[in-house]
Amino acid sequence: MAERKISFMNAITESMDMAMEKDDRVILIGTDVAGGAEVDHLIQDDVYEDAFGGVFGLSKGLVGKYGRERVIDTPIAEHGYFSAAVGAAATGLRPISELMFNDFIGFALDPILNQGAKMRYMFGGKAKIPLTVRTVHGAGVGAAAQHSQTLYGMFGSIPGVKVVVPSNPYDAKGLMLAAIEEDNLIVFSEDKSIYGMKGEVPEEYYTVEIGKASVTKEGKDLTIVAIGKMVHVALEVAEGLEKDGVSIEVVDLRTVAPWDEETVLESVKKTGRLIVIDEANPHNNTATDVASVVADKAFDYLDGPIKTVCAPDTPVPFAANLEKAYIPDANKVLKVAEELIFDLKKE
Amino acid sequence: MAERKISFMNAITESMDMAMEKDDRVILIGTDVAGGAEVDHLIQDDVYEDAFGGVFGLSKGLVGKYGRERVIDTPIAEHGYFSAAVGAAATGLRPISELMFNDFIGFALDPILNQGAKMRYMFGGKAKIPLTVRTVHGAGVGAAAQHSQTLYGMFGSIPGVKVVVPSNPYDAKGLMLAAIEEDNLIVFSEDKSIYGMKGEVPEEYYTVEIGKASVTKEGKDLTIVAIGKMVHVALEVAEGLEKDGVSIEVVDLRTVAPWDEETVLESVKKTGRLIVIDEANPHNNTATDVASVVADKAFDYLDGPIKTVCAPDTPVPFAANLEKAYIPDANKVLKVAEELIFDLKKE
Amino acid sequence: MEKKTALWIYQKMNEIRFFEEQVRRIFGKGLIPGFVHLYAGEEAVATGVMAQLEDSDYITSTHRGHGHAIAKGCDINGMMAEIMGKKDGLGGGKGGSMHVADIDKGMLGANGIVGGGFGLAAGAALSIKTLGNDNVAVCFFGDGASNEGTFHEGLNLASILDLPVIFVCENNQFGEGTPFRYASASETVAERASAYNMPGVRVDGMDVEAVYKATEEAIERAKAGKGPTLIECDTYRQYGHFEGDEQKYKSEDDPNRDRDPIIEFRGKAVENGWITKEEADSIESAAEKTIEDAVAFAEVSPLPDESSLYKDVFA
Amino acid sequence: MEKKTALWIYQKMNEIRFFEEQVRRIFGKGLIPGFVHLYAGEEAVATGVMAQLEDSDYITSTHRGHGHAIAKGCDINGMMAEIMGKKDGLGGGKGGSMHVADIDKGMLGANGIVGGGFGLAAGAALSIKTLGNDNVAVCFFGDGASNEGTFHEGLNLASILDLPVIFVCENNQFGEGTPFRYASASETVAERASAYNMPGVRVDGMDVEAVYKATEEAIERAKAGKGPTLIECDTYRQYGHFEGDEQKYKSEDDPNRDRDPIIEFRGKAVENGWITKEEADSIESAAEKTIEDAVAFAEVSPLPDESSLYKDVFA
Ligand SMILES: Cc1ncc(C[n+]2csc(CCOP(=O)(O)OP(=O)(O)O)c2C)c(N)n1
Ligand SMILES: Cc1ncc(C[n+]2csc(CCOP(=O)(O)OP(=O)(O)O)c2C)c(N)n1
Ligand SMILES: [Mg+2]
Ligand SMILES: [Mg+2]
Repeated sequence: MAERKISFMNAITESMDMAMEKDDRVILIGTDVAGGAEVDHLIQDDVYEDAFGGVFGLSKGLVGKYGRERVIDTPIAEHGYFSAAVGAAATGLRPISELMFNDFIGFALDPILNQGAKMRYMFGGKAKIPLTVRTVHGAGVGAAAQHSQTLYGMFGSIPGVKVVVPSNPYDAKGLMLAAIEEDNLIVFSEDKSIYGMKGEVPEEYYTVEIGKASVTKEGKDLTIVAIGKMVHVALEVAEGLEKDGVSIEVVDLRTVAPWDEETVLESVKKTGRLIVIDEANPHNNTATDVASVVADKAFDYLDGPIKTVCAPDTPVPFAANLEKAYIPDANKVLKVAEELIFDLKKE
Repeated sequence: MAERKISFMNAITESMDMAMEKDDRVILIGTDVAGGAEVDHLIQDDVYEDAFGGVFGLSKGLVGKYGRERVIDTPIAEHGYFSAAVGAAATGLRPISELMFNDFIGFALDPILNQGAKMRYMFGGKAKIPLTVRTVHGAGVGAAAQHSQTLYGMFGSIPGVKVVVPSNPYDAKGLMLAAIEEDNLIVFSEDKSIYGMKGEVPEEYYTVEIGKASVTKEGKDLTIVAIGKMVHVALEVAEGLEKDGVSIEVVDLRTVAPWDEETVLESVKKTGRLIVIDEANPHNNTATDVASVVADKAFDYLDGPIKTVCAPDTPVPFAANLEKAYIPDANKVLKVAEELIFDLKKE
Repeated sequence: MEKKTALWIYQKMNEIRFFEEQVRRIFGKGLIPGFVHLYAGEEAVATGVMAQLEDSDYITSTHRGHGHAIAKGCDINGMMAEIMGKKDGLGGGKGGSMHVADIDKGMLGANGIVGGGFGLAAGAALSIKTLGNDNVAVCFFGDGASNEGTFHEGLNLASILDLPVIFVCENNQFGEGTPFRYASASETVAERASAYNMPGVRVDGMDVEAVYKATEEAIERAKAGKGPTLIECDTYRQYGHFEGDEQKYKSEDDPNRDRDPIIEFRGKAVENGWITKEEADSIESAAEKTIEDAVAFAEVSPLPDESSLYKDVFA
Repeated sequence: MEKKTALWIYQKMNEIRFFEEQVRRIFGKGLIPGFVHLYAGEEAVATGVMAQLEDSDYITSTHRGHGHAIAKGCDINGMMAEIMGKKDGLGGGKGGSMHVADIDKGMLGANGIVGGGFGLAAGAALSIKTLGNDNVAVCFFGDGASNEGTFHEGLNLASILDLPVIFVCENNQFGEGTPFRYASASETVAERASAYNMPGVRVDGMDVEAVYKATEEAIERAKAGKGPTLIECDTYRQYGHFEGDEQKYKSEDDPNRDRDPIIEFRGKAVENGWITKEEADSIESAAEKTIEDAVAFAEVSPLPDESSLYKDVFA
């Protein structure tokens, strides 16, 4: 049987659909997750048509299938509905709450930082917060400084929050289903610029383990750890360097908090060299976190400096050429890799 | 002339007072920065007595001196008044805006993340945001999970924000005056558990350069980079190890974003060994950031793994014994240092 | 009011008051880390509301949460141990005064974040509605919290979704050291309800019966699917914002300053024949004893195991 | 209305409309990165308000900000270049459509964050008040933004401090695809003003004169130290939320759907003798030309230097 190929965004839609089908307690809440609430001509025989189905269209059709009781359009009031999602999660529902762009976290941080992430701990283990926060990060679509940030690292700094960043349709579906199954607060962060990317996705229900990185490509000379869209940059670099006889191992982190130390350390111990690619701004991000752990726990195995390739320490610029220069790409990684590869060729 | 000794908190009070005295455009805004607004018996001959002067008393007396037009009590509405502070800064005032506990950032992040930090960039250099955000971090006073976090690393991850964390009264005064002089958004984060610490503070107006670390103690075998209160832990460790014949260099980062790469790299190049102490939770924080830069730029000088000593990846617990176990201290640093010292003794 | 209800209310009022007096005493002795916000003086609100609730109803509370927790039926020994940071505390000593909680009792937690409860309560009500339960959620909040944006978002959301939630404002005239009349552009909190198309009632928060009745109506409305109600209870706190507060902002002529809701209720209850004097006396001494026992329990409870530091971050 | 004012208004209305039509056209050709939110249909609000303002007054704007920027006097060539991401843009191409700004003109920026302007405008008004200037700040916001907590916080703060600020709601009936009547528990935005002890007026936002007059009163009040006013302008957007929106949520019988504020104003202005037909015609063609020139200007403007990526993070 030929594997079915669907897009990254369709994989996510399908996973939400399956989770809602499977468990009545799963609800979806957010601004315009359906759209068109109370618009007469969008209601026919008690079935709802959506006006948006999410601004990116990822929840299209869900309100038709599950109704407005479970696909809840909210006022533009992120703090309010995120905090409602936490309250609902603590009392028996399993919400998926959508933050339209991760940049809007400035309006919804407390329900995550101080409530959802800490209730279980503060209450001595007596609360469960089965909440999946779906959000969208990343530059590349000309959306400028307030709609293009990469903030999963900020979420990842908070104890009590798990953060998942899928790089391909298969993982997106499996990680989303795993996230919804978990009794924890999980931020599921999607790179909007790869929504159209297609890949093989089984039709059935399956999960991908949260907390486990995947070795996308094996190699022996240099490890590139990458996150989300950056995995494809890593693969492009790997392909290029392979021609020069350098063998690259690509590790897709998949879960950025808590990330899979074991897989990363194992890879670096084998290759002795590490580059981490992260589209986040360069400080206090996942890349630096990975680098610091490796610099501690695999130091004796290192044959060269640890390199990180991130966005510069600036907001995301609007102009097309500047935005392109802002995002890490294969050229930038190759440039940074030179120092390591140079060492390599000397050996 | 004998130098005057005053407390960490008095140094901050004095610096705000001097800045307000010097420049009419400096205002202080926050919840209960004075307290007792419109309470008749606290007004005598048009002079105001404060009820709190800040919950920690750091702005005591300022409303009496500068009046309620410049020392502004706000409703409990952090987003509102932070965003007002940004608007005021963009239009001619130089506000000091107080976030009572850094933990409340969940109610005030957007004015920093998306407005204050980005306006200048988005507007092509045509805005100045001379705003000083005073806030308070740190565990150690039994204030539990929502009043004890160490979040300066989160602020530090945002381009367009400078973050200052003073470790002693002298720096507190000089850094605060420098912050208020700057035309940028500066987060000034104070560790509440060292408010009482005394130190020499000149009476006159002076500034300490933002962005410059200080080498608190010179040494040649091991560098300890530390932040805020952790500098004193570093000094304690240094003293202890000195007896074993190990010479420690202590670098007080002072500014955590953007931090002083030059001073840190120079020190590590000299000593070949590094420990970074940071009370923040262990991931995506300043310690890991420092470690990652050193693992890249000073790799060839390193004689051993880079160690970080941070709080565990948990919320701050309430119980006294647990809270004590949570905070990095000299014992924990010594334990971690062992591996490095061991190498050292071999030499 | 039924005798049973009056007895329950009087018991809980006394338990709360004695609890707070003891907390004050042992805090003064340095046995409690951090800071405590006492509920003394506001007992009529928690008990008046909770007399209408069942275990399966939810509440969200505030930094001043001891009274809510006791009235909602949280174990008093466990509360005292929690506040002292002991192993037998409701949260294993990991939360403390500001995070007393017991989800099984429908108590979703005291909250160190002012204005943190509006959405949480709306969310609990969303669970009730979605799961088809016949319950309500109650959100307690202060006058100061009414100026947080979360008030606006929570009330609006609850109203448009017709959620079974009741917003109970404890207007004790101050948020820390800032008078409500300065901080709020509206004269009352209740009048803001109209902006959310819900009833807003202002009651004498020193009068349990008034609170009790207003709550009854609000619950009826909520359970009939008509959505939320805002109840503002006019009250006063006996002590400072936190222990140690000089209270310079308080005035001789603050309304409610010289009232005590417990004394008032005792008078009314005896007068109306709900409770006899003897019953009242014995409730008082029993409550005092209950709290003394709780202190004794908490004092001998050990500190939590150090390993618990790392536990309960994730399920 | 004075002739001068009417001429100015009619010119700006036309410039805005032609601007948006051109933006729509070139966006369709793929010459503009990202997304654009068009102001077409709402011209009466920006021009009616701005006809009362001076350069030294401040405004905060929204994601739908082109109209505000033009009416506030921002350079139109610089705007078009900015929206196309060019070097000669007002922000050097680094901000784009959602971040058009010119602080020297008192335009504190379009804003990608819904509800981001309430506090900023209050802050600008705080500057005005503290520095003793005779100006006002105006905050434009949408019906959708009125449900953000920042609305509550901003209006309350401005009111208790008597700040010279005017909150102008552009109620175009929708926030993205969600009808205002669903999202808001209150029937109008204006009625919420009472919760902040300020006047709340609702005007026909398709009628420049109505907007103009309401603004005049609000400015008088603000400058007299009496504090803020909330003005709700009932309007409608001609196109989708952003370009590319299917607009499935719009109905045949949406109020204002078939009205055009520019045509209405032309009729009224000619009828009242404020403007002659000839003047109107020539304003229209001049405006069309101005915008065509702006497109030509922007098209030949180069992309920003790559080095500018790293500039202007700090002063
Ligand atoms: C978001 C947030 N802002 C500020 C504080 C600090 N704070 C704690 S209690 C309090 C006053 C609350 O006043 P009110 O809501 O009236 O409750 P009361 O203390 O009077 O019961 C403040 C400002 C906080 N805990 N959380
Ligand atoms: C804080 C925040 N939440 C959500 C959005 C996404 N968003 C952009 S415009 C918009 C609708 C705004 O509606 P309204 O305020 O009525 O303005 P209009 O678009 O109708 O002019 C939304 C939800 C955003 N930009 N910022
Ligand atoms: Mg109060
Ligand atoms: Mg709208």
